[in-house]
Amino acid sequence: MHPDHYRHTELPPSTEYELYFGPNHPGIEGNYALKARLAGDTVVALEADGGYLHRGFEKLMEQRLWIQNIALVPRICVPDPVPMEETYARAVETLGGLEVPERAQWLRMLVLEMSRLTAHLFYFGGHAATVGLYTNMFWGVSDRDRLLDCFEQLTGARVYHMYITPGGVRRDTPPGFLDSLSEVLDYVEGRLPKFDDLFFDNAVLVRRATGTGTMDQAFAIDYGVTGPNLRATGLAHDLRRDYPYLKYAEVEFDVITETAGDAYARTLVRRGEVIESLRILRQVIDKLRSVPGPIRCPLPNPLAWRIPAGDAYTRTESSKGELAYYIVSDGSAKPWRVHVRGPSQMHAVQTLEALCVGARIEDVAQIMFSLDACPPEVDR
Amino acid sequence: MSKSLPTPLEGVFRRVPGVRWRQQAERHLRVELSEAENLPALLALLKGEAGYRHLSAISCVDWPDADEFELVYHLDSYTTQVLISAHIRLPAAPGRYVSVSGLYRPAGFFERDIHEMFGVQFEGALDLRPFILTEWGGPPPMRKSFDTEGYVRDHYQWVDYGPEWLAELEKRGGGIVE
Amino acid sequence: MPDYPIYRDPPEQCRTPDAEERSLWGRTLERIADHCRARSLFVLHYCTGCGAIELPPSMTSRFDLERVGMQPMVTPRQADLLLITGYLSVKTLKRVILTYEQMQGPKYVMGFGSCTINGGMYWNSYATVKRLDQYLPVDMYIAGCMPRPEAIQQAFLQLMEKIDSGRAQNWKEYYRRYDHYLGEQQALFGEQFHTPTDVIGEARHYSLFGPETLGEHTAKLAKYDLYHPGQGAVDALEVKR
Amino acid sequence: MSGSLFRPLKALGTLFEAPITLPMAPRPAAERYRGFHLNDHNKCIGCGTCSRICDNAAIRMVHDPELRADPVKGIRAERPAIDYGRCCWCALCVDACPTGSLSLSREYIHISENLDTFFFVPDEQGMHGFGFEHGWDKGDDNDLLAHQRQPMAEVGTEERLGDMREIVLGFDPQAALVEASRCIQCGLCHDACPTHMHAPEYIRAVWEGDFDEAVRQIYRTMPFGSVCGRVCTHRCESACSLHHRGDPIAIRWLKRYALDQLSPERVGQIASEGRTREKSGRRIAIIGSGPAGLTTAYDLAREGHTVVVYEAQTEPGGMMRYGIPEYRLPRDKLDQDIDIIRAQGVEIRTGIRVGEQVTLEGLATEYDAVVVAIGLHQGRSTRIPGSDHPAVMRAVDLLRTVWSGADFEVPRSATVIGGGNVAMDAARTLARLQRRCFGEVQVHLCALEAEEGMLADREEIHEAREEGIRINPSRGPRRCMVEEGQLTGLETVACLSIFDDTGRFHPRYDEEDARTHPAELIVEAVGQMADIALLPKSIVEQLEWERGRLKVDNDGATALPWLWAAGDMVEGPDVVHAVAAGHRVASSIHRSLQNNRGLTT
Amino acid sequence: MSIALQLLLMPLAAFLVGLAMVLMMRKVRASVERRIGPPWYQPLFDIYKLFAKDTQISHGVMHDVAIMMVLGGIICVVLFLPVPGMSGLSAKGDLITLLYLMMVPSLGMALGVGQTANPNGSIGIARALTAMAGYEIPFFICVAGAALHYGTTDLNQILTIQQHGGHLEHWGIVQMPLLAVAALFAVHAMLGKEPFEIYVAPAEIATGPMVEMSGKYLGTLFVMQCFQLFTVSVLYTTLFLGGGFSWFTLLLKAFAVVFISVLVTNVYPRYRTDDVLRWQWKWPTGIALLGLGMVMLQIGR
Repeated sequence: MHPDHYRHTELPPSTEYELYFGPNHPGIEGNYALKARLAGDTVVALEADGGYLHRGFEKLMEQRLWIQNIALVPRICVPDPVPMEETYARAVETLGGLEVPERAQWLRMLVLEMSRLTAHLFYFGGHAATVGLYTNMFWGVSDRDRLLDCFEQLTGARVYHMYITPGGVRRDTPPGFLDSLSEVLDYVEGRLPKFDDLFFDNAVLVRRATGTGTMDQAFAIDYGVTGPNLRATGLAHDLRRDYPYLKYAEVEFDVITETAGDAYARTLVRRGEVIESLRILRQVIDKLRSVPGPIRCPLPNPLAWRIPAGDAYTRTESSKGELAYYIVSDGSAKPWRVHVRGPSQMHAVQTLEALCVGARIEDVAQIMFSLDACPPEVDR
Repeated sequence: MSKSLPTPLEGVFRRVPGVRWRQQAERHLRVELSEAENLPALLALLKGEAGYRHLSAISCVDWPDADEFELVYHLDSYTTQVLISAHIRLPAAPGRYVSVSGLYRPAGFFERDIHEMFGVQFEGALDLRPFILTEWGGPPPMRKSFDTEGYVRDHYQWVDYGPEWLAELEKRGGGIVE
Repeated sequence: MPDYPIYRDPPEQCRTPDAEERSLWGRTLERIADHCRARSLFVLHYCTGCGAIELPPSMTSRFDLERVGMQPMVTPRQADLLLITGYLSVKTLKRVILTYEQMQGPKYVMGFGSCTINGGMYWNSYATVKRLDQYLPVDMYIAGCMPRPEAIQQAFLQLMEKIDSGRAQNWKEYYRRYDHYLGEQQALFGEQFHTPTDVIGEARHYSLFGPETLGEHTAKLAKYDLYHPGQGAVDALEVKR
Repeated sequence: MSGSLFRPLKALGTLFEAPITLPMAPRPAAERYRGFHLNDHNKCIGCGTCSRICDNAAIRMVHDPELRADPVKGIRAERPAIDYGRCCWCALCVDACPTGSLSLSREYIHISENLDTFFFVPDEQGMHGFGFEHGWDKGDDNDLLAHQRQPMAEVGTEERLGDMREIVLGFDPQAALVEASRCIQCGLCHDACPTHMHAPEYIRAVWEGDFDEAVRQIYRTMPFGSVCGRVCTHRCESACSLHHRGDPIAIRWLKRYALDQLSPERVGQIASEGRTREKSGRRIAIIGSGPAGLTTAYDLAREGHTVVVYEAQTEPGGMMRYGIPEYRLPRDKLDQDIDIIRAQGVEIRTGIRVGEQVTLEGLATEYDAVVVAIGLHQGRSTRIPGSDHPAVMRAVDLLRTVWSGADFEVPRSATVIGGGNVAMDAARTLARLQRRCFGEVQVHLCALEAEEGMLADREEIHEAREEGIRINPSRGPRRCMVEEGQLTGLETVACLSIFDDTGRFHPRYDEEDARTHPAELIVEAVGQMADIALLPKSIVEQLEWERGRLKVDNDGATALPWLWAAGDMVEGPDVVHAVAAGHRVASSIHRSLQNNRGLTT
Repeated sequence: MSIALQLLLMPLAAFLVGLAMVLMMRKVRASVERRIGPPWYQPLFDIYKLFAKDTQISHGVMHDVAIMMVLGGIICVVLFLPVPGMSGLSAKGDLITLLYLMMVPSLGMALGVGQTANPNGSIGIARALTAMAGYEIPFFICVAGAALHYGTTDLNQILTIQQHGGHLEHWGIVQMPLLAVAALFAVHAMLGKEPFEIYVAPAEIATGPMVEMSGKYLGTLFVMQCFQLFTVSVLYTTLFLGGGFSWFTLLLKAFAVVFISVLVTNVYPRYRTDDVLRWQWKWPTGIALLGLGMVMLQIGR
């Protein structure tokens, strides 16, 4: 049909025009929007528009018991949920003075690194898809799925594990789990050369990603950039090494850095982290074979569990960067205030806005994905 | 109180009046400022002299009983590697403070967020337009005075299930226990 | 377990297709069309919530939905199936409604997970809507938080069955009961809310006009002079084109 | 780095590989998958913990009248219904389920256009009756409930034997807090309690540190909080849902703890809240100042009626004062409770025995209503040879003698016949007296029942043994041995069984296995009965009787319109039942008075 | 065969072959991605479904006209392309006519998309025209070279020359290998495949020209894709692979051309717009110029 109500609007002639990216746009990671002002193909200004995934987590958490919140937190960042659980649990433990048993600490590291692997594999796919290399996405997502199977065995769910609880973890490993996980890790490691062929060493990708969204170290620090994005500018800062939590001080791993600070460097850092994660995971598996013990410290009745008044700020190195929770307790059964500081809050708004200025329109999506911005983390 | 304060910090804390600090956790200092207006000076000194170039977050806490907002600035240094949380308190009315986004760029996001969620005004902030709650008509939702459940009840509907088994049960005198 | 048993709605719970007067030729074409529609579902590449995370696995190699003819499509114009993958914040809902109206009929809506049914995890959140069916006619719901790819797959298969048998006619409800849907939108977004799509005009054009297409809520559109500049009365909507 | 234009072509090798796509059929889920709920209805007690732990208010309890309900055992005819429009499959409900009846299955597909199908009551067959296996269920490692009771400090055996001090010391604040925190607020205790105490509410108040509120909740139904906090038979604890997999909450001790935290004055203030100040002008007489009588008096006085309690003994309290040993119930605590009742305007006239100083007929004319709550103060006898000897006493008499402070010659050796709590009280009282007089204990206790069948509480038996009492289970008394007019001992034979095949009391003995227990005093603790001498014959004839007990209706009303009866004489010995009966009688009287119905002439 | 019948059959055959090519494209892609891929009827069902949409949105008269231009243009191309047994209108026009006609769909798209007023569409069409500027130059050089080599622009004659004697040595690819290679690159870009797929680019401009297309409009584009695959591959076969004696050999060769293209497309990301131009003007154009030079040398000899 021909809708005859369309009112034709004459716009003043301009060399600049506006283009909406999202929220419904395949070049946007998640439900997020960008409003670009373009001159020709070049972005003159970019404005991020979030809130499409806002659920009011911080308010919801104030209304739920300490234990109930373990079900809520993983949903804040869907592709990498475990660091959310870990950071929350550690904050509660700090406030409540709970001691996490050793085995539980190793188990937590296990799921944390598994989660990092899944997030990075997902990321490779996402980054490749923004430049039209869908094959890599199909490979990455399916290989990630093998790890999700392991998650399912261990935690009973593929995506929302809700496995880490303040004081430890919810269940011990099922029989045979460590062996099947080792197999999957070998598989993932065996797949890496194939990803190299297809993706990392692909001349077209190198051409597109090199020099895209470049930031130098000073810019990165100024804009609060953290995680792999910061390491891609040459600063070897990793909370796992610099502020070690759990048993990270007892495992060997390298902090991967690159110096170029562009989309390609960021991808390479993540590739390196996949290898380091595999290395950590193998050490953790060895430990788990020998370290016995309880997997949770005794907890009070979940319905009547009060945490002493106080505040705690805990930080975790998630796959995307520095993830922090600021939790205030007034001594009651529910948190008084929870503030979630997701790394993407820095990456997806000001940094993205700044990096896109002067970029070509075809690179906006790539820049966003190369920052591995996670919109639900921004919106909460 | 721990005695081992990294050298640059000692000097910084001495130069800002009303600073009280204590070790909150391992490599985590809790700093309280009795006068809120001294905070920018403290931040400037920390950034300039102690290498605190990373503003990790600004958290806001509503204390309705005291009629105050607490602002917590979490700072980290890539060299000293001691986390600092600086606490200040503002009267809830008028709920105004100065922006530190000139000093720390990330403050731009956090101040915008706090303005949106708590209604705190930051003078000189980069951008205080709504970001998340662009479609929002209610009061700042993170304030303790905001009644979420009441709001939800007024604006949305839940399903009123009527499955067959429930109808049968009600016929027999049973039903949902409220 | 050799065969994984799967629950299906008893057929009487589904609506029967409208008994339309059509020639045999027309009916045959429609029958083939339904078959093709079922086997060629273009999914809108838009994920509203957490469900975004289980959709890539469903669409990619391991569960490969192209096997049954499904492909992601980038814009609402091209898509047949709108997936509401989880919670809808009010802000997103507005975009979803715009998107839905841009899609061309027959179009289908599928609700993923608890959040679309009764609010799910966010049942007491100030920011998300609790019931999807208040705002859009929904064809199918999947239980889960999140539903696994297999569940998603089965849901698509069941939706295909439904389309193939001509029972997936819910999209017409949006036209027939537009007043109701507009009312819900206005309750949330304010009385002056309107979308650029002329739903009423389309309803008339495609003979999808129903007794509830117009009502007290659509009357407000005329009052706000949205559809017919200059005419401005509710009667204007009744003017035969 | 510039990459290679040709290496990507190596990826085309997958053209020669088989696809990794899985078959269309859904895969079976992992062993501990969190799918749809399963619930074993035989194990489920309808406590509703799942619905309270649920994040999302996704679980609602539904009442099904066809299910078995048993408040005493702590079973409600309710089962959880799950709303899959809310559920997030976190399995906290499973982890928190006190019985372990709830679990999640490996079934994960439910697709429907009908919203009503997303709300259902799970059973063992699962959502669609396909009988999927258990996924995430109650393992050893994921239980969220604390199953161990906080230890209760007690006075050591040596110290406590020397005097009558209270054995149980009560919780310290930390232990009380932890114990209170274990409560999952299911309210099964409330259902099981004869007087329906608001235990979940006061436990919660204790946990919150709000003792005013705790006492307020206790006084809603219980004017004898301090007493019941010590000697209650705690049916609540047997019904406690935590009892299925661990120790029940120490509900009794928490009640005691709450009351001990406040000064008697503050307790009195709280108890007086909500009392009617206007006088109704009605007068009620209550015979007996035990828990039943005083509870009736308390309730009626709070309603503004004039209440006079007649007590034969010199002090009020009935069995609480003259039956329960002081080491279990310190008298100052009893006095505290009674003082608060007095403060409501109840007048207690002690030392007045109805039938002697005043008559029932007299009361009937003077008052608008009369309540008989005279308890069971007459002991039963074994009637074995020699039981008429003066040194053979009934336990109630012994206890009354001792606790009223009357003269009593402590025997060097004593034997108690009976295996109930009264027998224990008698034996342990004697043990203390012997210890004080002679420095050693020589008390035997002969129970007809075998050890495991003994009616006394386990801890009573345990503590009695600690105190040096020799407990002889399965001994049937044969005769009291009297030499030269002096009682020397009790001869018992082994008891093989107590009941015959039809369940009637008919003990069988092994006459060969006879034994003698030395005894200067023999105490018979084999049951009590009411002393109904106060009732004139004319009235006795107008009343209905059943097996020697006065028959009353649910509200305690007798066949006479002005006469009510309550307490042990109606229901058997138990403080909390007596309190419950007191409430019922009081409200019945109050109703009758309001309706001006069936009162005395 | 009467010309009227040919005019009916040629588009039909082209359409069916095109459908099969689309299917192959999707199957190969699935295989590279390690999955099964669509069933055989999928391309047909997609098109039928799109045409059976109940509601359609048109953005104006130009939008409607343009879409007919797209379809009409591409059908015309088919009619001018000789296939075994049917020469259609090829006698009435030559290679030059064909090349002009092949641009009609793109221009039609440009007109139609312009009216949808969607910036993504406009950017897309701008990119499509830019890409055209990229690949048309080497392609024209190749065609010119071939025309020079064969000494004619008549496609039927070109076919006859190559099929002379039935030997490989007369094929364009043997005679003019450099031009054939350059033309293959250009054909790849013409089909809009990665790394030269710049005008659909879902992640960048949301499928560009197709962004506002729905129902029949999108269906028409799908049909056009079938025709396009057919025409481009058959044209290449005609120019360089000796055409086909029979439908069997023609299809074999045409499918091979498409196959190479779809293989490559799945393992490369897309270039930026300027890179596409740079690449096309550097490599294929350079090779084509070299090839042209060789052809000239051959002729001169």
